[in-house]
Amino acid sequence: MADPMRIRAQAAGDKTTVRVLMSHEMETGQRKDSAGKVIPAWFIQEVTATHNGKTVLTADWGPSISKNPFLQFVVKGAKAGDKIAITWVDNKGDKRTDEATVS
Amino acid sequence: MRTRTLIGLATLALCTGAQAQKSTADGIAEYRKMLEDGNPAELFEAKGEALWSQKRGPKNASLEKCDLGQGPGVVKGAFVTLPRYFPDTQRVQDLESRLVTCMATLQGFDAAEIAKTPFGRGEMANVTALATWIAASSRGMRFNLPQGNAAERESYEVGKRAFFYRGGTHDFSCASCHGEEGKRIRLQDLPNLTKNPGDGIGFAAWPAYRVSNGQMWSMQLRLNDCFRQQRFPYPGFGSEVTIALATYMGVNAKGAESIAPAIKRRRRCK
Amino acid sequence: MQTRREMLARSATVAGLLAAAGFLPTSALAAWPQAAFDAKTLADAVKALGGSAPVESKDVSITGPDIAENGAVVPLGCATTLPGVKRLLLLVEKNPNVLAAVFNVTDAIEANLSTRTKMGQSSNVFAVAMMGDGKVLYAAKEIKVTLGGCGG
Amino acid sequence: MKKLPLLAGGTLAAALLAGCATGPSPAEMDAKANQLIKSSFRDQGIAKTDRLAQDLGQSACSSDKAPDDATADKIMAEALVTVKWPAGGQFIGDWRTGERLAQDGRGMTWTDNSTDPKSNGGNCYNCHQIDKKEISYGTIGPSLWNYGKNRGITDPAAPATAPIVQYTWVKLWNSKAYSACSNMPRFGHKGLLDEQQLRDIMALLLDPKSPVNQ
Repeated sequence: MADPMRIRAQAAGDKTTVRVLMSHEMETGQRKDSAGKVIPAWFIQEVTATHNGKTVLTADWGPSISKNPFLQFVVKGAKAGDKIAITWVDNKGDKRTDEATVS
Repeated sequence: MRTRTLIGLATLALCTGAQAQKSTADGIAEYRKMLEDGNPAELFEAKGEALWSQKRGPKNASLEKCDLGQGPGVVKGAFVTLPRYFPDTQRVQDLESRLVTCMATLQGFDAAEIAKTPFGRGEMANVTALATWIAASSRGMRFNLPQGNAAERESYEVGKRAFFYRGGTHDFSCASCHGEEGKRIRLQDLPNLTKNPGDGIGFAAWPAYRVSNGQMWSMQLRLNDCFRQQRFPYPGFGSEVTIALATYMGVNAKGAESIAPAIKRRRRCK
Repeated sequence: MQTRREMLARSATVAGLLAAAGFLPTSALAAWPQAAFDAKTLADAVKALGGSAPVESKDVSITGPDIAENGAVVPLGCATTLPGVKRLLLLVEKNPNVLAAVFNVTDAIEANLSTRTKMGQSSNVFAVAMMGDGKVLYAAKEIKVTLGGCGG
Repeated sequence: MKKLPLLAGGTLAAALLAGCATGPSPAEMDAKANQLIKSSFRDQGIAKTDRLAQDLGQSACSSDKAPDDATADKIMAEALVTVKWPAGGQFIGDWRTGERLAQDGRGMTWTDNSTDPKSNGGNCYNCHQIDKKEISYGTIGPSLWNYGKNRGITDPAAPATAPIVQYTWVKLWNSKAYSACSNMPRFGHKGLLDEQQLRDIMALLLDPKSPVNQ
């Protein structure tokens, strides 16, 4: 199973900045191993962010997002104690969801 | 030293059009600053923290009773006092070899088997994650390795000799690159590790996340790759020389602030 | 000083719980836009996403370093001050496939997102805003990827 | 150096564990360190543990103190006689190949497959500035920009330039001939680069047409 994400969600006024680190290889499918064999593509394709259960952002990613991806966005109206959840799904169908409380 | 104020990502969004011409050094400093917020080392920290309290291994036990030198279970402050002498094993141990001892005695893992595992795989990857979290728990603290025990003083003396030991096809020692002030390999600044090189530099920066390959590098792996580039044979994981070198660098770094786990941006030598 | 660790909001693992409760919003996602991610140019990628010809605009901004020491990790941001944006895109002109990310923006977030991308070489990068009224606006910036040294 | 009475092995260990103030002598520490260095490494690929065996030039330069003058002289004299001159007195090769070798830092590690010099680079830019167009250069060694020009070389084959040409060849073949504890690898002596590769690096430094001498 995939390793956990790190989600930081910090409120300032009526805005909450969310910073996410995801644990993923993000293999492009264009690299070769030492034996010259192509390493198959393996990358996060879809990312969803929710605020107290309501979807606020969806994203489609390609393999050129860096390994162990970083994502930052700002949620309007979120306040301390609210829940921010992030879900990713990769091209092999693996998925992972983690949740953080706004501080 | 550069005194120019670094621009954060958010501010940058407002003033892209008005950016003046910057020097290469300023440009690179700006790039480094951008990467500091959101160091993927945090992912390994989180993994290590979870592993510490998780019941695992043949004995289905956690590591919460592991003694890193500050008493059983005490994590904060341990990193900046390692390597040190441990009475139970009767040897000086660095963080990683001590973790393997705890995994063997508390959880029932085979220590020799872990030591043989390549970096980044299996239980060795878990040792690195644990070391990352334990290092992070001492972030901002200053190095202060104990030297009260004769074995600790001997470790320092062995480490010093290993640091200057020339060998291999190229006659290199650690000191060939890290024995003088203000030297570089290509564009890479080389810390002088025969003294305190400053806060967060050299010994005080590892474990570190390397953006070039997206890997978390522990001090044992850092030393391993130094020896590879020195054209030496392969140092055993947790071997006497690697621990003695860590003692030498750690004692020399007395007073330096730990920033580990750091983020390193360099490409590897080709 | 408080350590950065202590400031972090703890991200609890709730994958199983959310999935069991039927909260995983995967059904809300459209299929991954394969054709757009196969595109070799900015215009083709936008076209594959159903957009019209992109027009350069000062109301869209692209952020990133002037120089990236390591092309494996290049921080990029895209933003617009205009209301009514539906999608923000990030693209790297000289990558084998230009499109890096598509962000489907809602009113609940600001139209300002950042991530990190790989860059094989020095290149232009683009931020594109696909607007609700069908307009497609973009901004460009050049980023140099240095060869760097070794060690460290 | 302070001489302390020798302790038997068992007593030494006991004294250490007891935290006794009497430590081992520096010479005993040297012996102990050497033994621990030998036992800490293993063979991996082409990098075998015999690489830890030191010759005089390595062992005498393995501390923070320089060797005494007599030892240094001995190292330099022994190094000088190892130098093999190039076949046919041909010192100068192709500076383009030399530049490529100077850029290449590969070879002889445990992740390399062959010890054949043909698979090695010269590592030069890691430590030296050479062609000014390359901004990514190291500073462990001196700048070699205008190396030949600064020494007045207009024709490397002219008899008048022989001392400089020969000096440079010796420096590349076995740097210890001129500096007992030089940081520079002994490229010829240790078989890191072959004769033709050394000629090409000679050309990079000495050929008036080389970008180094513009």
